[in-house]
Amino acid sequence: MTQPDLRVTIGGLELPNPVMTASGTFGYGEEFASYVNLHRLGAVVVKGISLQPRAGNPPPRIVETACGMLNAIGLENVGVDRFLSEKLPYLRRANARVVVNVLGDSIDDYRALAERLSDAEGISALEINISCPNVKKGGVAFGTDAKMARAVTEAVRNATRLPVIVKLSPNVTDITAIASAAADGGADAVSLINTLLGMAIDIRSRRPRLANVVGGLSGPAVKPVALRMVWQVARTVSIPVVGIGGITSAEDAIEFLIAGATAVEVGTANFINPRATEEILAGLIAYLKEHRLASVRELIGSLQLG
Amino acid sequence: MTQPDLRVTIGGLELPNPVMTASGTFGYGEEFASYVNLHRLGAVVVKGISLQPRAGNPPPRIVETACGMLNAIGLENVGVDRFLSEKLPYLRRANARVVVNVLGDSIDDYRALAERLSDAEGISALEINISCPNVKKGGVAFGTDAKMARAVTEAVRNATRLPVIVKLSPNVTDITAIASAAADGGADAVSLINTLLGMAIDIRSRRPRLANVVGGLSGPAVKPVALRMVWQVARTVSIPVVGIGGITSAEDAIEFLIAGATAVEVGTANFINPRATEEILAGLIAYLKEHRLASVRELIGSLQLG
Amino acid sequence: MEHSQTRTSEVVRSERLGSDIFRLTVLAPWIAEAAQPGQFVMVQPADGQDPLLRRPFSIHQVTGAGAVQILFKVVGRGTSLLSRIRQGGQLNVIGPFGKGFALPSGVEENICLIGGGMGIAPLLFLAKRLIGRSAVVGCRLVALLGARTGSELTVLQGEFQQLGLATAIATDDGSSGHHGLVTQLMLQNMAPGDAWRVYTCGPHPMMRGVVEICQGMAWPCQVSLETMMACGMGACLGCAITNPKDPNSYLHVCKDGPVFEMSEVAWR
Amino acid sequence: MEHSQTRTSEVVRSERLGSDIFRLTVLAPWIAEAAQPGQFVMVQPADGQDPLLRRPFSIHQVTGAGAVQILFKVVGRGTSLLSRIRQGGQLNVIGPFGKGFALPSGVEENICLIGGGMGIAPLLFLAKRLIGRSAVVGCRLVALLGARTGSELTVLQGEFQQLGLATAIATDDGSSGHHGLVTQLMLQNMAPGDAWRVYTCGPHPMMRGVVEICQGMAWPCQVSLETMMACGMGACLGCAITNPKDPNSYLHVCKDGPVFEMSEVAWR
Ligand SMILES: Cc1cc2nc3c(=O)[nH]c(=O)nc-3n(C[C@H](O)[C@H](O)[C@H](O)COP(=O)(O)OP(=O)(O)OC[C@H]3O[C@@H](n4cnc5c(N)ncnc54)[C@H](O)[C@@H]3O)c2cc1C
Ligand SMILES: Cc1cc2nc3c(=O)[nH]c(=O)nc-3n(C[C@H](O)[C@H](O)[C@H](O)COP(=O)(O)OP(=O)(O)OC[C@H]3O[C@@H](n4cnc5c(N)ncnc54)[C@H](O)[C@@H]3O)c2cc1C
Ligand SMILES: Cc1cc2nc3c(=O)[nH]c(=O)nc-3n(C[C@H](O)[C@H](O)[C@H](O)COP(=O)(O)O)c2cc1C
Ligand SMILES: Cc1cc2nc3c(=O)[nH]c(=O)nc-3n(C[C@H](O)[C@H](O)[C@H](O)COP(=O)(O)O)c2cc1C
Ligand code: FES
Ligand code: FES
Repeated sequence: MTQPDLRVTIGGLELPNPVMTASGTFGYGEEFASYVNLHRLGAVVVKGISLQPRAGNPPPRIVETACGMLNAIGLENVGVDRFLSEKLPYLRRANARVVVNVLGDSIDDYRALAERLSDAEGISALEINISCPNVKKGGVAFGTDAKMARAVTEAVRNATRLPVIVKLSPNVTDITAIASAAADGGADAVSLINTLLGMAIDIRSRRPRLANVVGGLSGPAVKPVALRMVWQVARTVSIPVVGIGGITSAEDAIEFLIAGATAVEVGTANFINPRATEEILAGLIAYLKEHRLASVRELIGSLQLG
Repeated sequence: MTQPDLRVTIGGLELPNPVMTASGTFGYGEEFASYVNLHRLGAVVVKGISLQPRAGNPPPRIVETACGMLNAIGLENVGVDRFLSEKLPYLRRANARVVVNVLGDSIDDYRALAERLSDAEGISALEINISCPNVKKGGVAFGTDAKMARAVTEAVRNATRLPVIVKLSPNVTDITAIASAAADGGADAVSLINTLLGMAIDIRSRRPRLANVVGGLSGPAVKPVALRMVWQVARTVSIPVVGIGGITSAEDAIEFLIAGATAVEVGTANFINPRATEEILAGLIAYLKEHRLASVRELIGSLQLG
Repeated sequence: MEHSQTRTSEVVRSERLGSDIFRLTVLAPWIAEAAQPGQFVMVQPADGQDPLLRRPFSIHQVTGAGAVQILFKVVGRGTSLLSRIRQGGQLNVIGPFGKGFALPSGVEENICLIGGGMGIAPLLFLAKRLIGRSAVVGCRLVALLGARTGSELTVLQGEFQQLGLATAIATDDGSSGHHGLVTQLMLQNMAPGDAWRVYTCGPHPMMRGVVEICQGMAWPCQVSLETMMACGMGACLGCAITNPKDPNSYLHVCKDGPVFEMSEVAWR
Repeated sequence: MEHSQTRTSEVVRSERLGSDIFRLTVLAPWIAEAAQPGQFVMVQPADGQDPLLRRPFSIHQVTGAGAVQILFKVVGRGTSLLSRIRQGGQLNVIGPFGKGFALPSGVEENICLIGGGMGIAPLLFLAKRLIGRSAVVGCRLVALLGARTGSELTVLQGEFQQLGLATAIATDDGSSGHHGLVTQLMLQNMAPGDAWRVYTCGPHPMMRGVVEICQGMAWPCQVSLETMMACGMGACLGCAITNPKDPNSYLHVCKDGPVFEMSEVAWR
């Protein structure tokens, strides 16, 4: 049998295959270069970048939970300038397709970041992390309010020629409403889910296990919630959906594709198996062959109901 | 050292200890009687009861997930009449404190159930499951809308002399708003969390693993989310909070108490270890002794911040 | 109030009966004493939370020494973990659960046990309970066993024969016995005019085939079903199956079964 | 592009060095060849997802035959699972990661290795790399080892001595060596006027004690730190510690360390 066709398109961005990395779990790519051929991945989504460098939260920042982990990294990053001068060149040399995850405290931040990154060579798309608190609106996350989500999306949309992927927070009553708002605001795609807000307590000291008290839950534990949300959103919006959340194996990735995701991002699994992305890609190819599917696109949204 | 004082009070209901069972995971109590002394538990919360018997959803109804499970039982139950005639007598003979979890499709259903159960002997409190879809309002769950949550609570409050515990859904943007609405409506306590909405797909058949497509996620996987919500709600409302979600060990239960829960309910863990509740109680007593706490009430809400 | 045990038990024997078929013998006198053929146990494949839920297994045999046996095929993580347990290891087993096979009240019928794959497991226990009875009046006691390949049946067939049962086997690959389905053995071994009582356990399509024949011959037949189970003890309501007698309710395999009269089951 | 391995390795030896102290020897030539003292590996305690994350362990020794050793104490589920692995078992180990001990550029100093508890682990590897050097000019090479109780040190002390190091030990319970803290051994074994270079690994309070003395004596000192780690390779940013030189940034133990100059660490 010939090799199945793995290409997918996310809002004008053609990817050789649908396996991407999730922001914040793959560093700036270079960290994994001795395990994974970066060029072979669908795309590398880098750690969230802000206008100014951020130190992040005080430690402890991570704690393991049942089939998952909580993190309160606090969006530590080198800032857009150092990203462009120190991190991007490596990714370009490695011939990776680079998606830059961006974050800000205000709409102006997002707009400025989009402009700045649009001028750079070697960036394939922007992923807008709207789970951050809007400091101008009293700290309510952009991603939990449809109006704010739309406003951020519009601002970025108008500031860049790059494909815009809006990354949704799962900590909402109705994620389809936020997804629709992003689509209305001009997003080329949505990606979901970001982490679920969680907490853990040290019963000996009676203190939170994270200095930040609460943190984001990721890993296999969240997969059922993520898959449900991806399915709901894929049925609602007409733009492509990128599935994220607990993907550890090819089987997991295939579930997301069947639920309607056009591509997937692998997150926490990279920590446990730094070759997870390549192995998931290999498993996906094997599945397509076994099921005699000529193209991965036949799988996308192929869930049979009733 | 003398035995620590384990008594807690939930809205007028005094319990000998804070370890209860979670609705739907302990049958009608009798199923566990050869494993657990029902009288020794804080209370037995029975499977959700509706006015009429319900057949529930078609199979498959359950699927295992990473450190959790999805269920779409569909609220199968014997109905209030058979509950009173066939199930309650056993629990009374076993000297269990009985909390009846109730569910309806409309406010009238909830009111009628509350009236009916108030007339019966041997019921200690009602737990109002507001995660059900409101059929009169197009199927939006009562528990995802603060106004509807308040209205249900008020209706039940006015229909019964029993303590009213409102059980909250975690599938919301801001659970403190729903908790406050329940408190404003006259709830004596809130319990949380019910299950997180999730999904799983069989990649061979490309069908949902649950006939109902989506189901409720429970078990250790959800514990971090549950604990975070309990902490948020306990800081917000002045009525007692009952913590639920992934509690498997005494350590888990203690985390919820420290976060501000006055009592806990043990759910999915009963399936794995039918003696889980008694073992959690024993572990709680051991912890209180080890930490020289004379009363469990010293633990409740004792989280140290900063 | 009876106090059922939840502590772990010692594995006193671990056998490999085929490339992916294993048998564990576990010391649990409180289960062995109470067990009836057709009942099952809930087994925790490993400590920790992966996998989270217990796994149901038919009681394959009980011994006078208070041991319980399970026979299983490796199909996923839980059974794979179980297959790695060696003699001297620990296993957490609770039970017995469910409604087993109803033994015939009289002894005047011929009895046929029909097992496919791991569905053979409960039939050995059942055979032991039946031999005493049928010997009395010289009725026939037959076991028809099906498997993918012959090697999977060698040990088991021997054990049924040792008990004195006439056995016939069928294999998917024809490597041993009849090449084909175990149902095809029925008419060769069970004279249509005779009074037969049938007990069967195995893959759903196989049992449907057995039931069709039994319905045609008006032979009473009991079937043992499998569903996903979270608790095994009637609490989770996860093990529902359609109730052909009442479309407004479901049966629950762990409590109403796993053994049902063939008429109680909807055989689409 | 170098291609680091992620496949499982064979456990060629499993030892118990104390009631809850174990040592595993794992065949992983690609790690053994690249490893520097003070670097660590990330170990998956079991297949499956409980526990989910890998566990960091210092490289305790490497052998010419391509084996890597870890030495650990059972403190939770991960280490408990590791303690059950026997010779012939499999273990998934990746690495080496991190910045190890900077070896002295000259050979003219006396060197003291100070280890507490499992902090002793990386010092044996370090000692092996140092012996060649100090032998040249006859400088002193000393190991000061602390533990809860004497039996935990028997094997390890013997191995340091075999390498030719002068060793002294301290135990919390006084069952062997000095009854008290390992820091109290420093002044007995290290003449204040001499030029010493110190390498230390152990519980935070112990290392703080060592650092205080080194600062007082102006002895250079390197410390090996522990934090929670998800990835071990600089990707998760979970292993942050305060940067005393820049309050607006954090250091990352897995990449900037685990070994730091004592001046790089905030010693509250
Ligand atoms: C009453 C009863 C008695 C049983 N007796 C035996 C027996 O004697 N010997 C034997 O080998 N098997 C028996 N089974 C089936 C056995 O429970 C499953 O093979 C086992 O749970 C699979 O676990 P796993 O972790 O290896 O596989 P998983 O990875 O959990 O699943 C592998 C496959 O098995 C299916 N499966 C999982 N759990 C169940 C379940 N509870 N029931 C049916 N299918 C399931 C899954 O859908 C999947 O297709 C019995 C099941 C029931 C309900
Ligand atoms: C660079 C580095 C090198 C290490 N080298 C060794 C070594 O050579 N020998 C050895 O015995 N231990 C070493 N450790 C500590 C070892 O990683 C932990 O003991 C182990 O992860 C505990 O796993 P567990 O599942 O048994 O315990 P858990 O149940 O996860 O935790 C038990 C206790 O250990 C703490 N803990 C868990 N993970 C870590 C961690 N990554 N770092 C620090 N504390 C942790 C927890 O907070 C808890 O108090 C090292 C740690 C680091 C960061
Ligand atoms: C340590 C860590 C850091 C993360 N940092 C970011 C980030 O900077 N920007 C972002 O959008 N998501 C971030 N995420 C969320 C992941 O990209 C992903 O959405 C989430 O972890 C769920 O996927 P997973 O379960 O596969 O990890 C982070 C997650 C983890 C675990
Ligand atoms: C099989 C099953 C059935 C349930 N049925 C009900 C129910 O009838 N009413 C209700 O309020 N909650 C029901 N729940 C939710 C539990 O009471 C509990 O809120 C949830 O499972 C989280 O707790 P856990 O993680 O400890 O299981 C059910 C949960 C399960 C797993
Ligand atoms: S398996 Fe739980 S009710 Fe049957
Ligand atoms: S452990 Fe992940 S960055 Fe250090």
